[in-house]
Amino acid sequence: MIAIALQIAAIAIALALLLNGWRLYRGPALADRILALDTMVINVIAVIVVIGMMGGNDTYFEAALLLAMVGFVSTIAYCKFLLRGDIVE
Amino acid sequence: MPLMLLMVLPFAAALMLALGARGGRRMHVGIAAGASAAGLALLLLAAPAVLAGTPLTARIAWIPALGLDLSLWLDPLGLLFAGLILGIGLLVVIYAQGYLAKAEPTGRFLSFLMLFQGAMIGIALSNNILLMLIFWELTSLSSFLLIGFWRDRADARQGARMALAVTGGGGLALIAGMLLLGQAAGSYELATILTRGAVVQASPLYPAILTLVLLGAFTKSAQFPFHFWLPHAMAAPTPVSAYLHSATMVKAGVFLLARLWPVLAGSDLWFYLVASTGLVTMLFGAGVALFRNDLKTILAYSTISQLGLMVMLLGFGTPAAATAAVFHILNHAAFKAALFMNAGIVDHETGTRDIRRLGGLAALMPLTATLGTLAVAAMAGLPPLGGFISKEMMLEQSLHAAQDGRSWLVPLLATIAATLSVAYSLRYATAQFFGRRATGDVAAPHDPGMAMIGPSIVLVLVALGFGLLPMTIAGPLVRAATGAVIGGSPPALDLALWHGINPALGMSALAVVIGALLLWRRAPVARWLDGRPALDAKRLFDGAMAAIVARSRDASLAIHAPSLQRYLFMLFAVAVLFGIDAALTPGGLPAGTRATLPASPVAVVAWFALVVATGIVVAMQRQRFLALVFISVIGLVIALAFVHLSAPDLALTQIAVEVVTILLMLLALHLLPKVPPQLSSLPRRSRDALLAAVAGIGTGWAAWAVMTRDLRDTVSSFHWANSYPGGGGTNVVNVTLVDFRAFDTLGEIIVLGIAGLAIYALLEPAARGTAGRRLREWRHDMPHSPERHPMMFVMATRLLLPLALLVGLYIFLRGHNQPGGGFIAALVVSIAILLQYLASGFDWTDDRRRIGEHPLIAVGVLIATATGLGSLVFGARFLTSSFGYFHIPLVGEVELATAMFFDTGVACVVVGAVMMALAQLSHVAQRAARNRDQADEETSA
Amino acid sequence: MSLEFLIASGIAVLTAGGVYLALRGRTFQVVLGLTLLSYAVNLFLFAIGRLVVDRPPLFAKGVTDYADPLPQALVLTAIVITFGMTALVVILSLRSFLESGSDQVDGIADAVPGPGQDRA
Amino acid sequence: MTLLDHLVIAPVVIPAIIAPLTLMVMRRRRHVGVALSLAGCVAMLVVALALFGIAQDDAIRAYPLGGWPAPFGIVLVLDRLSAGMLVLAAVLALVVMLHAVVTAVDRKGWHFHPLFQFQLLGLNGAFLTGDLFNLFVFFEVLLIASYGLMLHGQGAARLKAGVAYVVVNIVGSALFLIALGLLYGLTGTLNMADLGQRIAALGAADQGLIRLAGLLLLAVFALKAAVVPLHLWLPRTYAATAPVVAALFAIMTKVGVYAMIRVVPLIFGDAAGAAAWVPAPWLLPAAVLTAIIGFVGVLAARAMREQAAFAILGSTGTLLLAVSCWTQATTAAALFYLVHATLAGAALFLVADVTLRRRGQYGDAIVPSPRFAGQQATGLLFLAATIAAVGLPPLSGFVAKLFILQTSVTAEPWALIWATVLGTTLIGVVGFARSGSTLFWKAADDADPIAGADRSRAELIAPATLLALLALLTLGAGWATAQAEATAAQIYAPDRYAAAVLTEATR
Amino acid sequence: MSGIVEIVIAGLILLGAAFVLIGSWGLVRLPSTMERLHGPTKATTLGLGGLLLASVVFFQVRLGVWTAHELLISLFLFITAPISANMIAKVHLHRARTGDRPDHDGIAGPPPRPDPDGEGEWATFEAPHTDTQASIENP
Amino acid sequence: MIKRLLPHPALTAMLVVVWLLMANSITVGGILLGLVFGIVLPKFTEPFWPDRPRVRFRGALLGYVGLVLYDIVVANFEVARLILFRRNRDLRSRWLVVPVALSSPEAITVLAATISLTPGTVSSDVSADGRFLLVHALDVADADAEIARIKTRYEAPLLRIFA
Ligand code: NA
Ligand code: NA
Repeated sequence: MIAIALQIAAIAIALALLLNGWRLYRGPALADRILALDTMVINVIAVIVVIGMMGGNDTYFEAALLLAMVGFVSTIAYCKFLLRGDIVE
Repeated sequence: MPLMLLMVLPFAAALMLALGARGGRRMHVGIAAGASAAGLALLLLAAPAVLAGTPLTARIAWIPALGLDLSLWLDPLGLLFAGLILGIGLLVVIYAQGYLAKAEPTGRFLSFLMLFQGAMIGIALSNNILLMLIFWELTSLSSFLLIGFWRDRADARQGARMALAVTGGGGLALIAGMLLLGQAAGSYELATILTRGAVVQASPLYPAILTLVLLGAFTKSAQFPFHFWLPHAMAAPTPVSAYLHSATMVKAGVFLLARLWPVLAGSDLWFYLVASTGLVTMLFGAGVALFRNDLKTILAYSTISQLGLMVMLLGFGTPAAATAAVFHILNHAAFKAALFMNAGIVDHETGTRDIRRLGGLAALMPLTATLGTLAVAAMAGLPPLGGFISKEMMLEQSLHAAQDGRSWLVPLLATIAATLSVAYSLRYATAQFFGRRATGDVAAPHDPGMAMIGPSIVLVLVALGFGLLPMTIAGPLVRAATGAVIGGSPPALDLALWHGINPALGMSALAVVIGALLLWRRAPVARWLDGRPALDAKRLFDGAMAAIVARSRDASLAIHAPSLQRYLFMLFAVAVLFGIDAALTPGGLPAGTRATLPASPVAVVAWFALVVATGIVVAMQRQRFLALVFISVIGLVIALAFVHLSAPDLALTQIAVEVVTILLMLLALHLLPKVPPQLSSLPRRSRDALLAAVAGIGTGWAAWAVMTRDLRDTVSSFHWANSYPGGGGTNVVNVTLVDFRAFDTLGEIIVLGIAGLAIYALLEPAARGTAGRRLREWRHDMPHSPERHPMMFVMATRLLLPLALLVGLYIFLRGHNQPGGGFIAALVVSIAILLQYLASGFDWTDDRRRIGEHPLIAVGVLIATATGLGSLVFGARFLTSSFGYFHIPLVGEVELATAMFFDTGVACVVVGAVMMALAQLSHVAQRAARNRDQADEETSA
Repeated sequence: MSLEFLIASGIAVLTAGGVYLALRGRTFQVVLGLTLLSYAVNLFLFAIGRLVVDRPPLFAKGVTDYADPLPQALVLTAIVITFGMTALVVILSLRSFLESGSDQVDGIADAVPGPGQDRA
Repeated sequence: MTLLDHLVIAPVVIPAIIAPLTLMVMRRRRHVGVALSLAGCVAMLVVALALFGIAQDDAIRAYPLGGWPAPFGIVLVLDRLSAGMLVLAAVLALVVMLHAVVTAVDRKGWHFHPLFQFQLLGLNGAFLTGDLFNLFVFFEVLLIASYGLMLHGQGAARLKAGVAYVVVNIVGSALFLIALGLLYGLTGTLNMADLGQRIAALGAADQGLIRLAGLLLLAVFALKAAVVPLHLWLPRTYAATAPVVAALFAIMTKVGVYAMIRVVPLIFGDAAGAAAWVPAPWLLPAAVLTAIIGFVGVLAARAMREQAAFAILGSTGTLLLAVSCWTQATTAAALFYLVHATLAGAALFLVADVTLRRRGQYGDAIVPSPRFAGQQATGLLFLAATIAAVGLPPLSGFVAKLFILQTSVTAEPWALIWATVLGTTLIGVVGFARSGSTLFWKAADDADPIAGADRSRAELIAPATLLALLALLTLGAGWATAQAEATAAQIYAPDRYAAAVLTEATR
Repeated sequence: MSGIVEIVIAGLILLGAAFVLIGSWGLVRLPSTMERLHGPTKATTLGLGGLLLASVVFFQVRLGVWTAHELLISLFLFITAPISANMIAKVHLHRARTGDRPDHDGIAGPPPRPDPDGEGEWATFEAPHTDTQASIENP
Repeated sequence: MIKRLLPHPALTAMLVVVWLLMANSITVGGILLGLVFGIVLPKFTEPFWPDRPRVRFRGALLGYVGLVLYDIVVANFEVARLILFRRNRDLRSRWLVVPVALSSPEAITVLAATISLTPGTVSSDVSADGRFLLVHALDVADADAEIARIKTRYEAPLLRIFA
């Protein structure tokens, strides 16, 4: 049952990634694209968690944690760039 | 040993002169003359034995691998040449003392002259043809320096360059010829080679050898059509001309022909190549000499003609002709050196060398005129001078050649050449010394002092002696030298002015009579010639050279356009070409048969995202910000791939590096154009796209081919098995990095450290100079929000910083056993600090930092290296790791590994380098902003 | 579709994109191209260890099926080195732009500098 | 395990310690930093000479780092070739460093000394390593250090040229990694000796891929060596950088050649199937073109540094003509020429540097200038350096060219090789005669006098030293050629290398 | 593994996945930038939260280890997600007002002034007053 | 002394907990190490967090966290419904200007974060004078009621915590 749920979840997240990709591609505003990228990172974290459960392997946890941290930093950096040009004042 | 001393003397003198260049003129002349005289004395001491048939030899092993030894010998031919070189050298040195103005740097001049003398002596004494090549090239070089001695004069520089180009080029051909000769003869030892004439002439290489050697000899001896450099070498100071162009350098070619006569002469090819070249040169040189007006130029063409004569004689390939050649070498050396000195004296006294502006000097300079006239008589081949005897011998040999079945043109043309030489010789003397009085620029020229005139006296006396007492003065030497030339016993020698009435005497007389007539009727021809556009070899040569240089420059500039695109295109094209080459090997690049893994929907979607994102990056490359966003997507997909494909360490690294890279690019993009215009044309883009597609498909296919092959036993099974027991860690990747292949990692962190240093060096001065000005003039190209530090972000960062640092520590500590390690931890820490920079700005954050980047990098490298060295203390190899498990009460089992120290070094360097790059870059932006604000204030105020 | 195909074709696309961008005339595009190229190379180097799912090279007794750790270590080294190189080239490009006012590297924008114009 | 056994790591460890120390000391106590850096150079020379002495017994010594036996760990290998290259690098480095300090070039920018030391670390590591991936790593070390040094002092032209130099080498590194990947993917090893053995055992299906790997490696090495058409980066890079740095770079192109000489006989020797002597068909035509383009560039150059850069290119061509024959004899000749060409190229750049300083606003442009201080002495040095660069007697270039010509006569295309060597020599002679007579003979006395020129005599020391070394090399050519022959003999006995590396004691 | 626990895990997985999907669906279908911002920042919190909770239980049950570290990811996201949303909203506000091709204001229209009576503006449009809470400007 | 050793006791506690969560096991060694880091890191990062506000622990904070978590879950379903079933033209999306009584930036940030975390509302900006929050609401019928709800449900407890 869990395996099936994981399969479904994987497909759902894959779909979500596709949707993110669509928004990223379409924009139209740069804010939309950054948002889409940020969401994509969150969804990739979800994928990693699912992959971890699928393989019964918790070694990927750090990757997810790091992704959470780093996704934030890049989102901020993109935003700061659009707001101020100079990301480090 | 006397040979070695003989060899070393001139070089030692050259060195002394160079070192003592600031010394007095007397000292200089003393050294040079002393060296020459000492050499001459050595030679005279050795002469009896050599002439009696026992050559002196000396050998010092030098380069056995090349068959090149310092092997010298002194045989009669060498004796003859060395005698000329030293004897005339001595006279020239004495003459130069009088000739050179007080202000001239005699030290340098004589140093070059002695260098040249040494090189010539080397040629004469070499018993190894490779050694001879060395001296041969040295004569080219030193004559370049001597001809160009008056460096301020354009004609001197050009003359020197031309001489170097022609004789140097010939020298290179000679190198090839000599090497082939050595190959064919099986030895580079001259004495050995001389005994292998039959072997060499039977070799298929013989024509090539002969052609190449002759190229060397003919260029050096100014044979037609390589003669043109010689007249322009007359830009040299007259002592140089007297030395190089009478007795020594130009004779080196003749010497070479004589030297190799036993090996190369005798064939038809030899005759046709050598004799005809000599004949044509003799004729041509004499003809031109008649119509030149510069004293030294006339002498130069005369020299060309006389050299042609000698070459022709050697080309006949008979012992008798060789005898004539040898005797003429002596004669020519004597009278031509005297004549050059004479021309120098006239030039010196009258201030001109133009024969048309001179006349009747006999009255003003009787001694000079007498000596000049006598020397000219020798040149014209008039009795009772030595020149007469050798000229007659030449005519006789030309006749013999015809009788031996060669063309009758030979004696005919030889006679014509003799006639012409009579004509130009007579003109040379009469126009200067007799007739209407004209004295050039000087009112009352007079005979010079003994230093200048003395050497001429000696030379003219010798020339007279060659005519009056030939057998006494020259006989033994000529006989022995001829023997050496032909490599056997010489024919009976009978040098005398009078051999009775014979065809040669008739030809000689005819030449004198017609020559005189020719001179009488010369004027109309000269006028006619003046009207013709002269075929000026110098202009041709200069023109050709200029054209070659210009074309070379165009080609070089065209090839080396400063286009990175071209560099990269070539590199990619070569790689693609190599790919095609590999695909064309038998069997090609087949895929393997290994079972593949099924792709999950997520994998397909991720792949799709990667492909699309790459496409967008390429398509939207000019929308730079957007391109960066899509680069992030690609990085994300790759990180996901690493997670999916069992590479957690890689995923962590990829994720962390990615964000740092993006930050870096954003920082740079701030100061770059955001949406630059399109550059390349459509065909160009299509070409690049095609290349890119091929490269992509090739790389992808190679990856596919490898992935579908079964894995062989890799060395990594050892790593797997030894990771825990031998390396003390279960994360095999990490143990590989800090243990099995720690040396790689040491190199890798050094790369990072260097990057940090280089970046600092790049950016530190960026606020000054041109870049600084541009930064000051920098204007924002996007509208900016006035808010520098958004509150929520700053607040969150205060919590995130310690949290992220904790995560970094965690990843560091567990790296040996679980995914993580020093590098990733350091990146996490760097990102945490960078976040603080982003939130609170450079100044605020930098003020609160405790450790600078420089010490971090330095300490990191030191820690890593010191850890490696630590193992030496325990007698183990560099970078040997050690670990142990310790039981600590309450805490339990704790592992301590030296690899941790190493990893600490890694982490220090990584933090240092990353922070260096980003902080410095952001600082430049900071300074730009600050400068802008200042500028704004100034304008508004 | 196999994972191998996805990876191989991904390498192909990244390489092609990288090569194309590297051949553009401005530094920033070139840097983007280098980035794509380094992704491709890293994937390539990783892939030659063959693909394995869910077997990270974390040693455990008795396990014989694991992803080849060596290519992973090599890729790590390569990533680090590439990062250093990228950082340098990004900053160098910027620096060159600031100094000369042009970010073109196709040689067209630069007048051919006269000999000896720049001195150490 | 005596300390002497560990000596082989010293060429890497010394700069790894000196560089960070100078980095830390430099800001506060400059002279201490400079002294450290010089001491490091001296120490490296001493160590290199000691290693050279050790290698004289003809044994090949492997040093397994971390105690992990080959092919599992990384080994350093001390043989005649690596020892010789170490000595060459150390000699050059010391002279160049001396010149940099004397002329205060090291003060023109940041971090000259640490970068210089790291550069040596990269070179030494590359010469010593017996592991192909480790070779890549050290290539990167020496490259990135060279980027830093190349940009030292900066200026628009240098930065622009620097971008191209860096980027093209980064792409080269990418190719290197692909080649490495292919090799590991097919053989499962990275150790060079092991690679040779495993490639010999590969089946028919793998031949094409191995050939591809070999060719890509060749491309990478050819890029470093600046072989036509991968040479385009060199003239601009070398001409734009500080001459003293360019002088050090004289050995950089030789690293590419070293790698070819090291890798090809060892990995792609007779047993390598379709990849046997894989560069052979490509290298000769490329070498011919390199020599021609190089010396034509010498003829066409408009500035001394440009001319020196092209001379280095030309010498690489000549060198590769010998290498491309792939026989033991020609390799010996190549090695001798390599030593000569490195020192000669460096000398040329140092002379250019001296001239540049003395001619003030006229720089090193090949145009007439008014008389400048020390024109005589500089001209003499230039003469000697050019004699060396084109290979005329009495300096070692002539001996080296004779060696190349003699040994290549057994090769199939000997006539082409001879024609190229001799023809390009002539072009070089003419080119240098032109520039030399313009620079040192011709005087534009009507022009404005030279402003702001240097006139220290100390700066003549380094170029004179290099030229003196060349003279020594000529005098000792018998010994040196014998060394080259012994080295070539080792190179062409890959089995001995493999035996020494793969059976070294484990930890 | 007992059935109920398994059901709980599966449920959590499906719940999480559903919210992940819904969030992304919102990102695509909502009409303008500000509305789209609500999709992911909300749904992914619960979406990822569900998955992470499932993971905690899963590994507890499957491997018998208490792998609570998944919660850290949630902690991290709880701290960072509002900041990301805030910054993206700022970008929207900024570009909607000043962009060279201004972004569409969306159905909520341009933002009202903070204080209908006062002079003040939002921090994105006006530098925060240095003496107030909104200012994190450096002293 | 304690003050100097533990400049941020709350932060120290949090770090120890996070450490234990990461280490995935509760051992004496782990706790000790966590404590070391929990003390060292705040000390090390102290300069980066100047003027930290006083925080009252006890139940208030825990209660607040629980409340927010509950609201998040509920609101998630609410927003999911909106996304799935509400037509775009029916969406009552609007801006809310929330006056803020909190004084420290930390407190305002927590409030704003809370608003953003509970689906349906996003804190978008702060006024330049720091007295108003700009909140975007996805679907709000009565703006004033929503503002009032935010103030009473979230700001009031925060005022007590950050006293
Ligand atoms: Na590494
Ligand atoms: Na790289």
